[in-house]
Amino acid sequence: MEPKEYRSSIMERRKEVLASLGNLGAKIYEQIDRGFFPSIEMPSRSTENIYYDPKFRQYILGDKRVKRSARNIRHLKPFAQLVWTALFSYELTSQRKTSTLRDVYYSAQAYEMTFKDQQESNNIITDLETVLGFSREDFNIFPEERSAVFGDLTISYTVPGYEGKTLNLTSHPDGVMIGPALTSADFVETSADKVIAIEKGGLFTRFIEENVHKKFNAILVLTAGQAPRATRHFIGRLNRELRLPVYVFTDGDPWGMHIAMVIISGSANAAHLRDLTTPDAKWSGVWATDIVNYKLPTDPLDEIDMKRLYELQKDPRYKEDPLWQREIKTFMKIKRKAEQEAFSRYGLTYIVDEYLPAKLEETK
Amino acid sequence: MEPKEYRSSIMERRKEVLASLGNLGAKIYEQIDRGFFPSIEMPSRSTENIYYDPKFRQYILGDKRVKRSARNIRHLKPFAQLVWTALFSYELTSQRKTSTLRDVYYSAQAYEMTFKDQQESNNIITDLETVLGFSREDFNIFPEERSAVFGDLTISYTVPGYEGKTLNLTSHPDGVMIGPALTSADFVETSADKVIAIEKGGLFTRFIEENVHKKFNAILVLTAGQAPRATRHFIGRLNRELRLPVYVFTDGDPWGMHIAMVIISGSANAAHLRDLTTPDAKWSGVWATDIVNYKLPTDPLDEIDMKRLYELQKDPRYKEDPLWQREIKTFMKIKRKAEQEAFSRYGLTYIVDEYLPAKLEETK
Amino acid sequence: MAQVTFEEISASDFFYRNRDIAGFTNPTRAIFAAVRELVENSLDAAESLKIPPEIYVRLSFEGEASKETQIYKLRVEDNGIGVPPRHIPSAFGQVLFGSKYKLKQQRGTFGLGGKMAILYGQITTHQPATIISSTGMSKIYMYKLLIDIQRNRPIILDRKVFLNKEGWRGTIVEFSLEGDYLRAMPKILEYFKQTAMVNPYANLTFVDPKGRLYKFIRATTVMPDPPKETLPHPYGVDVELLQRLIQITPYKNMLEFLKNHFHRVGEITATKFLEFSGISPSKNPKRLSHEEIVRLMHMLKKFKEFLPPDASCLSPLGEELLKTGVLKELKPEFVAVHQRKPATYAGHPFIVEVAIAYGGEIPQRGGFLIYRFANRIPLLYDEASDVSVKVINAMNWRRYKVSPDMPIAIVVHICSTKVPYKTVGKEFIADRPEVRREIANGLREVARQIQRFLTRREHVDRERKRLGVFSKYLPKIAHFSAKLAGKEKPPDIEKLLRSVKRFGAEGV
Amino acid sequence: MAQVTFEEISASDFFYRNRDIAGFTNPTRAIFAAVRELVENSLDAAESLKIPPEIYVRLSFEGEASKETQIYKLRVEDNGIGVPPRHIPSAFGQVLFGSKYKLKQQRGTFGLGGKMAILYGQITTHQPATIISSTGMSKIYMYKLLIDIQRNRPIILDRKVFLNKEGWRGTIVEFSLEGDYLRAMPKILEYFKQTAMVNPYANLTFVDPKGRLYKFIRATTVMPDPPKETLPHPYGVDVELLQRLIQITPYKNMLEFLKNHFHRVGEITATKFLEFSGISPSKNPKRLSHEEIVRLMHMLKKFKEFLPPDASCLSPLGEELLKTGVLKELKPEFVAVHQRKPATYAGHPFIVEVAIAYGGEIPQRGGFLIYRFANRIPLLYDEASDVSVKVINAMNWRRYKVSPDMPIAIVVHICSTKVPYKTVGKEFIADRPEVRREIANGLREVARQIQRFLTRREHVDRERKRLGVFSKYLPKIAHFSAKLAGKEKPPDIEKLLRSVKRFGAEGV
Repeated sequence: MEPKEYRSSIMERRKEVLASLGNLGAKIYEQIDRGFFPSIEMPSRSTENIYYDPKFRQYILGDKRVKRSARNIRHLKPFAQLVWTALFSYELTSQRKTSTLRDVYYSAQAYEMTFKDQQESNNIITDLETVLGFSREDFNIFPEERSAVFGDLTISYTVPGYEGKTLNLTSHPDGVMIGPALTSADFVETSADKVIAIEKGGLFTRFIEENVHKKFNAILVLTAGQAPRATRHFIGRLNRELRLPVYVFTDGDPWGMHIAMVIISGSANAAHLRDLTTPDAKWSGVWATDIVNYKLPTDPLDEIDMKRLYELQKDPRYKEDPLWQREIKTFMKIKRKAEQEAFSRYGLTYIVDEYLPAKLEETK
Repeated sequence: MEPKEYRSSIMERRKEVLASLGNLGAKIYEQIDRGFFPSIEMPSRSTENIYYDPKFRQYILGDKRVKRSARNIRHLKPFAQLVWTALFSYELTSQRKTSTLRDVYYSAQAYEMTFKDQQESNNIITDLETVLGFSREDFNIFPEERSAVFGDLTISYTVPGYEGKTLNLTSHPDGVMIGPALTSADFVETSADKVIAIEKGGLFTRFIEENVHKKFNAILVLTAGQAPRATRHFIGRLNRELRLPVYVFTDGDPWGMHIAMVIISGSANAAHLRDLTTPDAKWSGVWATDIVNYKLPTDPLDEIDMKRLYELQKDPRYKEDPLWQREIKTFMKIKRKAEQEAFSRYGLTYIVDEYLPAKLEETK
Repeated sequence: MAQVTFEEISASDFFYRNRDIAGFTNPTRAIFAAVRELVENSLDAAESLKIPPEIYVRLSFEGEASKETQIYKLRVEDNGIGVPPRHIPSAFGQVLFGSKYKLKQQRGTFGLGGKMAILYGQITTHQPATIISSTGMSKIYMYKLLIDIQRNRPIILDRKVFLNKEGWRGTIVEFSLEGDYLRAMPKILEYFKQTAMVNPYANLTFVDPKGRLYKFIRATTVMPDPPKETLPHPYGVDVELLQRLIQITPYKNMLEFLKNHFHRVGEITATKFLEFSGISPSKNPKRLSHEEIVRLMHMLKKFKEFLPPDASCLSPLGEELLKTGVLKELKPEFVAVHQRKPATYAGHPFIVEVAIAYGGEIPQRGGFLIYRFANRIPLLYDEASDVSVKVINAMNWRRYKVSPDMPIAIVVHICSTKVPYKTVGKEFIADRPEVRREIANGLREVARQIQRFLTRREHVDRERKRLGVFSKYLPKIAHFSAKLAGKEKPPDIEKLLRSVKRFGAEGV
Repeated sequence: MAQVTFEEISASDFFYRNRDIAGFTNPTRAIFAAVRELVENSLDAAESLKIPPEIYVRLSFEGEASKETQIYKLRVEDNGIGVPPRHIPSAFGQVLFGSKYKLKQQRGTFGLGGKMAILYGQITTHQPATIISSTGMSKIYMYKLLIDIQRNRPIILDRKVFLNKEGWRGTIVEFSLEGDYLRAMPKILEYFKQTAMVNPYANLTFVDPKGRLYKFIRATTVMPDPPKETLPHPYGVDVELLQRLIQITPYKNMLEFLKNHFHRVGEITATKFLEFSGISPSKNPKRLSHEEIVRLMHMLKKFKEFLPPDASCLSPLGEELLKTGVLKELKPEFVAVHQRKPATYAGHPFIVEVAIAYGGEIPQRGGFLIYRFANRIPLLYDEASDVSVKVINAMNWRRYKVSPDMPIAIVVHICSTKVPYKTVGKEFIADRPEVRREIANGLREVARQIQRFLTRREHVDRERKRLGVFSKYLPKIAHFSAKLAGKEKPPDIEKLLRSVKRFGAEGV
């Protein structure tokens, strides 16, 4: 562990973000001042420009670039929105305040920059991410989703009022919320030797109650469905900074499988960003083959499930490891799915006593 | 503050729950043993038997009772499910484990007591609540929703492994999750003199960042939409045990208004239970009149919103305080709604600097 | 200045110019219509003698006509009543001549179809038609005919007489026509199948141009009574008809006139009516003025006490035969049939018969299979416009536990001296309130029957399940309650289980 | 043994028995059909002289007939060509007699409607019809007629001759009939409105039984050319027609025969065809055998080089008049009209005219208003079955920026020497591929025009908005970027704003 280095890195990053935002403003100012219509170039995020990169083991953007020019009537409004969003982000970051996506949408009205809807405002924020290469959490903009963590990890806050304060993440047995404060905290110390990410809240609580963190020396992370970006970033940091292997447990269906995949290789939507992936993380279950081997209670896969399976089968991320294709084929064959809670049919502790150790061993 | 008394009350309650479950089993056993079809009586939860009680300031069940008899073919399966659920609850509570509603659904399969769906299993749990007069959280069964709390309150855990450990609820600046451990904790100490409940996560984070807890001596509770029962129970305890006044801030629409109402007077669904309400809590905003007075950005009320308003207008809970009727009428007149985040149009801190103190004063 | 010329045209010429309206719209429809018209004439010819029909139809390929159409020879043989030799040329070579202008139920109400087919064949191929017929007497007659369209008269090209050694009786019609069999095939085969359904006493054989043989064998030799000619019903008369009756009547007073020329009018009814209308019973009908005739017509329509027409002029299939036909062609698990009492619309008597069939070989298609018949003719085109379909769609089937995703076929058969077709092509039946009501009532009756069937089946299933439920759950309740109460073994439930069997019916 | 009797019936008798198929289904339809048939005859009578029609229609109440129906007197007056006195009795009292059996476009193709109306009146009221007519010469003739239905002959009850001092020309028809005007009223009024739309040169006056006056005034006196009689087109002949031509031809060789009896066949085409079909030009047509006639018919249909029929036998409304009519009756904001080139189906020439109208007084109803016409007759019943409606529903309107929630009316007018109606009642047009194609092409053309109109309107709006966008956002960009860059005041954007005005079109 090298806590010193990482503490400073969090502060350094904030400075970089501010400089980058300021430069964007300066560049536009200059173009106008010299009598040109200002324009901004950025990599295209259209589907044809998204490639799977086996080296990074995630989607990345290709060489195609788009130009947003204030000369073009169709670009004019989004261009203005982008500059405003940059300004708003600058103020947030420099004042060390956070904001939700919803706040951004409303705050724009003070500047007569009304967005048509939340979607439009979210798109512009993604544009800003793409232009500058930082993620919205770097601009202190967070979505509302909340996930949680539990285990022997001591962190040190960097948020105002808590600078330097530490907290051990076992201190609250309901789990510690992953919010802006935790995301921006530095890691101080841990005795854990692995990370277990869990899709469902019920199982997260069960694991805490059954002392999985102690019995398996693990930091438990609740993704609460598809993991929010901040949580993915947090898991990535646990993996990279603390060198902890990551095991992901999800429901046994195409959607659960994909929750694991997004933690591992990221999503196409975030092809313009790095550091959100954990390429070495493992999907440890519930696999389709587990459904068969453990004779779990199941529901039939419906049409939408099957359609999703066919999509995933063709997805380059699913071609990396033969495990994925095998499980997809098994799902297609058995046409059934099972939830994590399905193990309750063997009693509440079966999943911890039997299933978990077996799967951790199997996917080591 | 009388912490001693309340610590013991938590343990006492557990004993009562276990005795009550055991008695239920004994009663049924005896009936069968004497050659009768076993039956159970409980108050009816049908809408005709739900009354608003101005004394309790909540819905209560009337005198009508229903009988579930194993002689009746239509009652047989739910009767067996009820007895099984009682047994399962007994095991959970005595072993001090928690379980989700989903776990109950799956666990039944081990006993060939399969529920048709989650809804059926939830209904049986409500039956058990009605028969025994305890809430499912007393049986250690929790739903998945998670809300959070932040502020200067020190609690003392009663969950296994944490007995007697304390935590101050300002220790994690993202907020502390309200789960089974927190719900079953005793209160030790606080400097706060009020509770502020907030509907939206973004605003909860904003309040923490802006030090509302310090500036206003408040414990902040995030309801995350309609407050889960455990959270309503927790708010009620803050009010009753610590004698703290409660102020509720929601979106300015019929749904937000009703979030406040359910915290204050409970829901018709829980007419068979007590201790989930906080009759003296105040709805402090966003009011329809606030929308007008503060010139907030709004969306039009759609058809469903309007329908909801007409329903609420006739609801006896909304006839207690003239405030409700006035606000309903104003909504109907202006036909607009506004979110809490709408204050962002005046800058991010406006809501804390201007709106909050004004409203706390107004609804004191 | 424009000059307008006036001329008269013959009835043949009118239909020659307007053949669309008789169903000969295009080469596909034409070949279907030709087969159908001739088969129906043959069925009528056999049924009028109450002989189970034997009908043989052959279509053979003669040559290409154009890129999409071919010339076919159509031959239809029957064992019917035969046509008297002197009538053969006019019956097959003159439009608006024939045996179908009486007040009794027959298939070919317009008396036009067979001749339109021959006319269409002549127009498209210019070949004569060959007619061979015998009434079963000592001779068989053969004619080769063309139609003189401008004059509406048959042209006899050839005439032969043969000795009828074997006592053969029946008619053979053979002629060539242009058509598109490939496109018409599905409808033609469907036509035979449905015809077999409502004529379960008929043998139908069809050899198609590829030499494929389709045989529909009779399931019974029982036949419905043939329809009888009848007098007009008072509710159905108009001024023209009254005038014609007055012209021909031998009776010298109104009482006799009414008693003898109207259906179901006897001494008492006639007397009451004359009183009601203020007409003297002794008045000579020939002395009625125009105004009095008009008034008489209105009074006849207003008088409430005429008996409804009886069914003697109609020949419904009957519930037994309808059931036989449905079982034979649809092979269902269950069938309910119902025949309504005779009713009238505009003075024309009619009877509605309906059937509803469930399961078996009936496919499940997300909608009812609907079979429509009129005077035992299947109606295959323009289903959406038909009154039966409207009634079926408007019915609240859920009341009868019936839903469109069940394997259900519905048959509606209307027979009448005058089926209210909307087109000469006999494709669909007009929406008359009286007809609509009868169909709806008939359907309600069979719907109740199928509801009873479905309910009964459900009930048996339910009883079986019931005992299973007690045996499953009582032991569990005993077991769980014992554990909850901390007892070592569950209480005895044998007594309870026995009582459930004894008082088996409770709780159901 | 059963006895079958044979008899012949007259054409009147046939239609008397089957009046349903001519549209006289019930008292409501009957009164509508009667008005329509007589108005159409009157329009034809005026147009054949190219005189702007003046038509006066009066329905007057005569008395109650039954609970729901009344007796009305219908009177229709026109300023048309008049009927020569010797033809009056047959023209109004004999079915299948008249001036409508020629190859030119007329409204009443079946030559049946007017007489059916009179027949229906006679059946229901037994009153004679009164006909007054003059061709504009010195006399006016009046007849009182009944129809002898069984013999299909007029019975003349009275005949008067008047001096025509004022040179009046036209026809007046008056007779009584039973009907239900209250129910028929909406369709009758709609009929007049739509008739006025496609006959914008006509004055129509209607006085209803309550004495209410409806007047539709002409918007022009320009009239389309009246249709001419024409020879048959080679693609449309059949064996029967060839045979009739051979019978009457004075020409002794095939070349002359073809040149003189067929539409658009000249020396060159005839020679080419004879070569193509291997028939000697000098062959005497009267010597053709039956087989050769059949072959000749097939060759005529196969030969690709006949010219399409010209429109001389047709009388389309023309784009100008159609536009006038639509503007007059619908008062839209925009209208596009289009007339297709003549086309043929089964050898019958036809022309499709279409119009599409937008906005103004056209209501917005979540679907197009569809007006269907055939030979200038509005078609008001059975809209769903009509070929135009099918084509309209199948079209991809979004391609033309048109959607059903716009205030849009579509007019389709088909004129032909033989409109392919599916029923004698002239209610809807059969789905012929050739007709379908012409309608679709016509609609596409007007759709393109309305698209241009909608696009142009959009364009003007867009330009106005465009400058607004620059003036709104450029200052903001300047302001935000300055703050972000830490500058004290925003950069100057005047130059940029000027350039936007100079190069106004870019980015649009």
